[in-house]
Amino acid sequence: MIRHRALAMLKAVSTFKGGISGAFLLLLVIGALFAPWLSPYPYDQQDLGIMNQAPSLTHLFGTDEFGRDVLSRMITGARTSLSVSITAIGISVALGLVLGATCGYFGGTFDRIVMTVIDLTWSFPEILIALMLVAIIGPGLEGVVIAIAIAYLAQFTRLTRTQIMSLKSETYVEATISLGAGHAHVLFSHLLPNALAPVLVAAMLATGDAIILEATLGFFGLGAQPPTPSWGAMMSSGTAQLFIAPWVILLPGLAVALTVVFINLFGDAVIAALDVRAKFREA
Amino acid sequence: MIGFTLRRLVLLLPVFFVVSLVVFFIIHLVPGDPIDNLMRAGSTPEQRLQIAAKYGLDRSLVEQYVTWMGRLLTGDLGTSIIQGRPVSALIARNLPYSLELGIAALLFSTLTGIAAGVIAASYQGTRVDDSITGFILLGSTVPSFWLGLLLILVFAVWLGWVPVSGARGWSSLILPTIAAGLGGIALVARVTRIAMIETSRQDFVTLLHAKGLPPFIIQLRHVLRHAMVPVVTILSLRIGWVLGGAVTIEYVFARPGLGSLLIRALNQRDYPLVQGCLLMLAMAVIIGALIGDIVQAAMDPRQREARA
Amino acid sequence: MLLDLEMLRISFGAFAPVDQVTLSVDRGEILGIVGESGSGKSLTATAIMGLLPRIGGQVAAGTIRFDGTNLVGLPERQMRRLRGGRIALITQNPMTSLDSMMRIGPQIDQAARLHLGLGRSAARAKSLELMADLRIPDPASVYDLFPHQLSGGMKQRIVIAMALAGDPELLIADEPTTALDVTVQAQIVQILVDLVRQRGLGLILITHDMGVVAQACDRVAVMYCGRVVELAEVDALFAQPRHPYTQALIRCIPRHDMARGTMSAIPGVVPSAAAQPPGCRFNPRCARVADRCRIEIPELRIGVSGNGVACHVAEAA
Amino acid sequence: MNRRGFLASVSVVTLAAGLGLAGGYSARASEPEAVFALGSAEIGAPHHDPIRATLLSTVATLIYDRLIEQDVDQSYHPHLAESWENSPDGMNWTFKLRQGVRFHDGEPFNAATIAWWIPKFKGSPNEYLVDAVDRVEVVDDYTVRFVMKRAEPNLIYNLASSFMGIPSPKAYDAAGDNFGVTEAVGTGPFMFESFAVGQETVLVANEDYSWGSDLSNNKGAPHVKRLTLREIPDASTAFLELKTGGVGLLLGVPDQFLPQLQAEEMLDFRSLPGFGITYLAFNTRAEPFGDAAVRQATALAVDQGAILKSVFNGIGLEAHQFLISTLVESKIDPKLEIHHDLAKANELLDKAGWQRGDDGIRVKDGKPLKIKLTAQSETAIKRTAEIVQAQLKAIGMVVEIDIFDSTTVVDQLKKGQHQLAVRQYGWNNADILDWFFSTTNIPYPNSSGWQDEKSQELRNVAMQQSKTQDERVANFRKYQENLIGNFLFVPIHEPVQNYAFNKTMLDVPAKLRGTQLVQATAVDIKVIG
Amino acid sequence: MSDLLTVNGLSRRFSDGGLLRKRKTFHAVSNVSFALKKGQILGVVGESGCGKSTLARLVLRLITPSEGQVTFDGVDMASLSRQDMRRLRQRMQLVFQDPYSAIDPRYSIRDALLEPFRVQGAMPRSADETVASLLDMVGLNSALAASYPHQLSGGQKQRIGIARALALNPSLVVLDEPTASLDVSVQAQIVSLLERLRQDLGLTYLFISHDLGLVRYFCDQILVMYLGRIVEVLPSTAAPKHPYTRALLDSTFEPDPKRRRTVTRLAGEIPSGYDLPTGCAFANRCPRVTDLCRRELSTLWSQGGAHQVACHHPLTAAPDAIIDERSVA
Repeated sequence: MIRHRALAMLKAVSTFKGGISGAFLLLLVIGALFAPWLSPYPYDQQDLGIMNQAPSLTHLFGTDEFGRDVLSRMITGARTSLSVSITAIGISVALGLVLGATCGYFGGTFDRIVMTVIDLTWSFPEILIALMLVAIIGPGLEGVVIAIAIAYLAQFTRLTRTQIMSLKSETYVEATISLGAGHAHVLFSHLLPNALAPVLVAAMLATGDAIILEATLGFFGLGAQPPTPSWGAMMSSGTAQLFIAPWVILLPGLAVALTVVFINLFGDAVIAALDVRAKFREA
Repeated sequence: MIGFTLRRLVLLLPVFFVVSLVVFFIIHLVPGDPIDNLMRAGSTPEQRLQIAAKYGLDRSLVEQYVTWMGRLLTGDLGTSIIQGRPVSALIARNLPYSLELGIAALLFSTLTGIAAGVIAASYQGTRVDDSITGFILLGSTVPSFWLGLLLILVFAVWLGWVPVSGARGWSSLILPTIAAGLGGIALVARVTRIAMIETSRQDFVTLLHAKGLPPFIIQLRHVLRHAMVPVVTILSLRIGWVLGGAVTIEYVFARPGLGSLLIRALNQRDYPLVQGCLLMLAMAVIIGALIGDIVQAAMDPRQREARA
Repeated sequence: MLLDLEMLRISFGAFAPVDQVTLSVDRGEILGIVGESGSGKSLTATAIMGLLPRIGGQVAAGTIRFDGTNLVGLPERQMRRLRGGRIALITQNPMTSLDSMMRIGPQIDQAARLHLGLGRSAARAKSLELMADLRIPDPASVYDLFPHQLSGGMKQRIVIAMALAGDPELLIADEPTTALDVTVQAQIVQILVDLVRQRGLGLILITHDMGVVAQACDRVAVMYCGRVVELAEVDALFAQPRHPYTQALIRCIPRHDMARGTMSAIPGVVPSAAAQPPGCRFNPRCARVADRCRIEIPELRIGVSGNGVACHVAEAA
Repeated sequence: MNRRGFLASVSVVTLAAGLGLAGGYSARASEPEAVFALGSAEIGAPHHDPIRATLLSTVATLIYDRLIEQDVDQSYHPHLAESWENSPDGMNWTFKLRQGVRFHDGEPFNAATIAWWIPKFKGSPNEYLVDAVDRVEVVDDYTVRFVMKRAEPNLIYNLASSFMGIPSPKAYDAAGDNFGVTEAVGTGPFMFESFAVGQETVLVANEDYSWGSDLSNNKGAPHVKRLTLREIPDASTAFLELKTGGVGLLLGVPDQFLPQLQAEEMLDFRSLPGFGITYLAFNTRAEPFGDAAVRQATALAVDQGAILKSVFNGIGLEAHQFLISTLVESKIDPKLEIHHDLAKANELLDKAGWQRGDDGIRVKDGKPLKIKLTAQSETAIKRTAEIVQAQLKAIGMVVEIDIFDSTTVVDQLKKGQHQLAVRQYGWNNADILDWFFSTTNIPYPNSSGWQDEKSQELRNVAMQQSKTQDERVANFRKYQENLIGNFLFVPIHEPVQNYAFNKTMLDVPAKLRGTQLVQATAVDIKVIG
Repeated sequence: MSDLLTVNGLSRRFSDGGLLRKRKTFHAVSNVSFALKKGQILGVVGESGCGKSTLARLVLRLITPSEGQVTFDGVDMASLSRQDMRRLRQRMQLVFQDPYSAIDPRYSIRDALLEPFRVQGAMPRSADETVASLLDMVGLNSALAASYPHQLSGGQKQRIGIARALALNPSLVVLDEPTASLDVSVQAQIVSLLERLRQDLGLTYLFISHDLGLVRYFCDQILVMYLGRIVEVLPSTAAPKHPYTRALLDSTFEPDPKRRRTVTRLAGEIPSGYDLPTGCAFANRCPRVTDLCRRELSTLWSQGGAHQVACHHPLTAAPDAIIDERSVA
């Protein structure tokens, strides 16, 4: 089974779109992982003598309002933004899989109640949910992570549930039951592994959205606590900055846009390779 | 059909109750209280207590809920603590702006999204498809607050075609509509495109071609109709977003709206106002989903039957 | 001849799943195309309808002559005029062949309005008449129903009505009864046969069911792996099948009068499109295979009787 | 460019031209009109009723007149009160009212108005302003006497507050809850036309106006005949509106935008002295700030100059004591002022037993010198926090920043969950010291938890035993000197108020009068062209 | 020979609706009784929707019956605990109609064939050997063990399906239209394989099909179902006596152009399983219908030997033209 998925990945990467976007994302992840070694300067080193300097050879991406190196901050920011969105989506997917699988497999009243609540959270503007939750949970990345996780929970729950429900009627599931298998075996050996592919692809695409949501929450001053940089926090570090030192705001914005575009392209390539397009529609 | 609608409405009652519980208590989970926002230098602790008593904040939460619910059943959402005006009046004042922008953005993203989806699906796998999908994708990757500022810079400052901000007349609605709607285009286009492609693979479409119908008629009159079913689902789920999702846009374009009203109320812990806004949003969302179901049933004769 | 296919070759990129197909059908005649899945019978139908580009294929060689006009290379606009007008299609699965979101009547009307230029009420009258002809009870009320409100057999009649609405001369029925229960299948086959006899239509009946072939067809083309292996009058085919494949095919149909365990099977599997054997494509499974069969592709030679076989061994015999 | 591309671009241009025309503003050429954008702190005022308002915008000062106006130098000037007198024991205030003043609805303004007005505050959030007044006595049609519960030299300050605009009694009682929303009637130079909450208020000139205050050159009707005050929350949007002519004047410009403003040829700005202080607040009940030495070291480690330069673009003043510099009470003994002195700060910590570790972080009794700095998400405050964080590193203090929304910050302070906080207040009276440091105000607003007999005694003298203004000044100076000696706060910055306008559209007097740009200046502003 | 399987008064109803909606009940299987002897093949034939697949699942207790009793090898299945039932499943297996989705696409053939052992917690000592012998048993090359389902043809997949069903040495195999989605040439292979396995392993089959011709060829005894009820039980060589069975037989085309015939059309439509008529369900389409049929349901009554029919007016034993042909051939 692992071979099956690895093959699909290989197929995805071998396409033009998949290759380019895969390479970019790989570089990004490497950059984020090795941020402290790759950054030319410490991300929090202030030098008020060189505030808001335009990009130059010493500071490739310029400096910000405290004279900090924007490139270093962006590299470290990638770390924050990526880990926030990946953790959040990870939590969301894990919860969504459990909830969705339970609802889809057992159905009934439990299903109906959970889905009503889930639908409510789905149609509620995610920015409002996030703001509300961050207010409750408190500042810092944890709040943002949980808020994003909950904002996307509905999507994964629904997707998993639809998957499980359609898989449930597959002949091989009945075949397994007729062999004498219990619920656990059916769920964990057949249903979940088969439902996983589209959920994972959806998770990947959602990671892109989560980066944007993190940025938007940053706009409201929520999320990474200074001096920790995140792309979102950098983009929203006072809109006046747009006129004084546009690179401080534009470059992280560009990074967000590029990352999301590449995540989407890569996701498309994976969808094509796994041929799960049809399953997407059902959700 | 009527039976179906009525049944769904009756089922809303318990949902309404649960929603009211959540809506009432959730704001109390947030630290801080509204009274401090009423106090300024010079006011005394006694005044604090007076204000608390005036709004019933000195009583237990359960008691407060019962009072609130009692009033709610008579249609009274209470009075804003900070603004001192009936919550319903405040919502009524902000709602038109949210509706104006929300509907404009929804129409913009839906129509453009469907058009883009149809074209992309018709040219599936070609460069046309790729460029449409790519362009739309690009538009949806930029956070809307940021997009709003850039749009202002380009179209209002450099080109001077439209006003920078405000909510006066349709010309001031153009940029916010684009900024708020661009993200939705990608979603609608994606769903439309996939649904179109899926539908055109079905036997009945082959048979329509076999009848000699011109392809564009088949696409628009038959395939699109089927593809609209999932699109309607998405749209019905966007009702909440139409009403309260454009907070950042409202902020950047200096527009009033429910989203901003709610955020401000949230920041000031204006309990009745937050509760009122949330309840209204939640009910709108639920009713939106219901309308979506009904529209879907109306569109699809099979569902109409199944649900009758 | 109403329709004449000569050496038709259909290609999808580098693959040619259908090749060297030659067959014909005349007015008032029922030609059966029989074969197992992957034999290319449906693709042949798609090629005649000019719908190959929709699924990414094309006619790579050969001609499709309809009433003297070669359809290969005919501009799409002209092809569209024929489609649904003079040539009509009936598809396999009535459950999915109708637009589920549209009422029955207008779906039947479409072809008449498009090809015969009828107005709304004239088309409706024609549709009702057709429905009555096809023994659909209470046509006027069925006209306003939605597809899901009808049974499978009824739907297939609607599909047939749809095909007839444009007053076609040639009808292509692609497995019209496969998805139906036997009792319903019998009715539908009967209807099709009656149509041909009464209206003088040409009918190409594509099926995998030898029973249906025996019951309905005048002449039969047997296809295997994209080629016609035998073309014959129906009586001759069943009485004296010449191609080993045809022979085997007839032998593996269960009959109640056979003793259990006496049914013979064709050994092996149908080769995939990507792994066709050289020579005769049936050679790995053939009981009478000769050396020549493994190298040389046998051609379909049609004799004066109009019957023919593509087999080195059968010819030699 | 191929033909299709060309066609496309032409159609875009045509479309744009159409939009441009439609989007233009239809100014009524005959009437001079102007658009102001309210400052960010004024946004979201739900109504223009001064009595029950908690948030009131500049609009209120244009619709309503006050008895007394306060100037930049904190001096008091007559307006609807022609003169006033306080009895020697401070228990009676007598006001002579201006004659011939009429409300917008034609009702006369007289002593009866005041007698109706003051009791209206009972139970309102602004009650404290006239708390000390026991009752109002009508002496004659244009003379009133306030009989006091206690001496209150500060009453005059309160009366100059923008919450003390006087509404028309008749209209007020008739409109009920809708007063200030659907209508607002005062005696001011501008009359209420319409109000869309969160969006804009439209005012028209009161042509009958002839009772302008001392502070204005123009005592008659305002030059601007139609004035729209818009609410634009995002500073960049407001700036862009100003730049494109959508707005003529910004009531409040964030400091970060000033360099941009200066760069624009057609823009200009005027400043007024500050109205508040940005400072660090300690929680003396949370270690390590219970120790005065640590507080002092922290205070000395903060470099106000660097913050002024980087956070505030050099605009405003460094703050070295707690009150705004235009208040006389702010002139304390210079030796007591808090100035940057890193060496002394380190020395203090060394002495207090905080030893530097290898990583530069100080440790005492095995505990690292690690503190939480609470701040709110507003840009200037957040940035101040960031720079303070960097500066405190220099004395071996590790600072973690926690950003909350403003209400949560208050909640934290109230519960004493903070250690150090970046705060900002806006108040132009020395009694702010009492508000923040009186033991009666523990836990909030005295969130530093300061409890000290000496301090409280000085506070009581300043607040309750000052009979005259001069006495009051002296008492408050002493009180502040005591507080600052205990290092209860670190003054950082005193912002100035900046008002930007479009030179090609408006003529704004070179010298602004009043504590803020309000009525006094508004009536003098002219529309160009 | 003893009865391996006894079914008594088995019924299954499905309801939907409920809260706030009129409850509708679908009668999938009604009052079905039969017995299956060890080593025999019992055919169940009927058109779509007649309840034959539901019956298969009821017999295996994959669906719980609304009423009635299934006794397997002397044990009433309803009396078994969950655990015992799971163990009993080893002895009764199901082969499915659609081989294409009968194997988890993410399982290799090896994994799929070992799953029965894993599920029953009895992994064989030598997994590879077991897989190889199972593949060999159904006539497949053991090299296929490493492949995935999508790499196999339909016929090969159905062989895997059979091998998996036989892995645990069952006594009873329920075959639910095992060849319906296969080509005729492959159908012949599978049917031959099934026959060989039955002889070699002494299996008992419950064979479900819509193809009367195939059932008559393959089975010893045939149950004809119509709308959830058994209308006729006949030995495969007997002539049908129920008008429905007769109609079914008449509708089957012989692969012989000499035996063309004009179809006697059945009038009317199959009634919905939701609102069954009180009398005989076939009444509205039956050429021999009388008032009695509409009023009263006939029980199965013997026509001599094992032949039973549920009809008030069964066809007489008088030889019929079509049935005769067999003797001619």
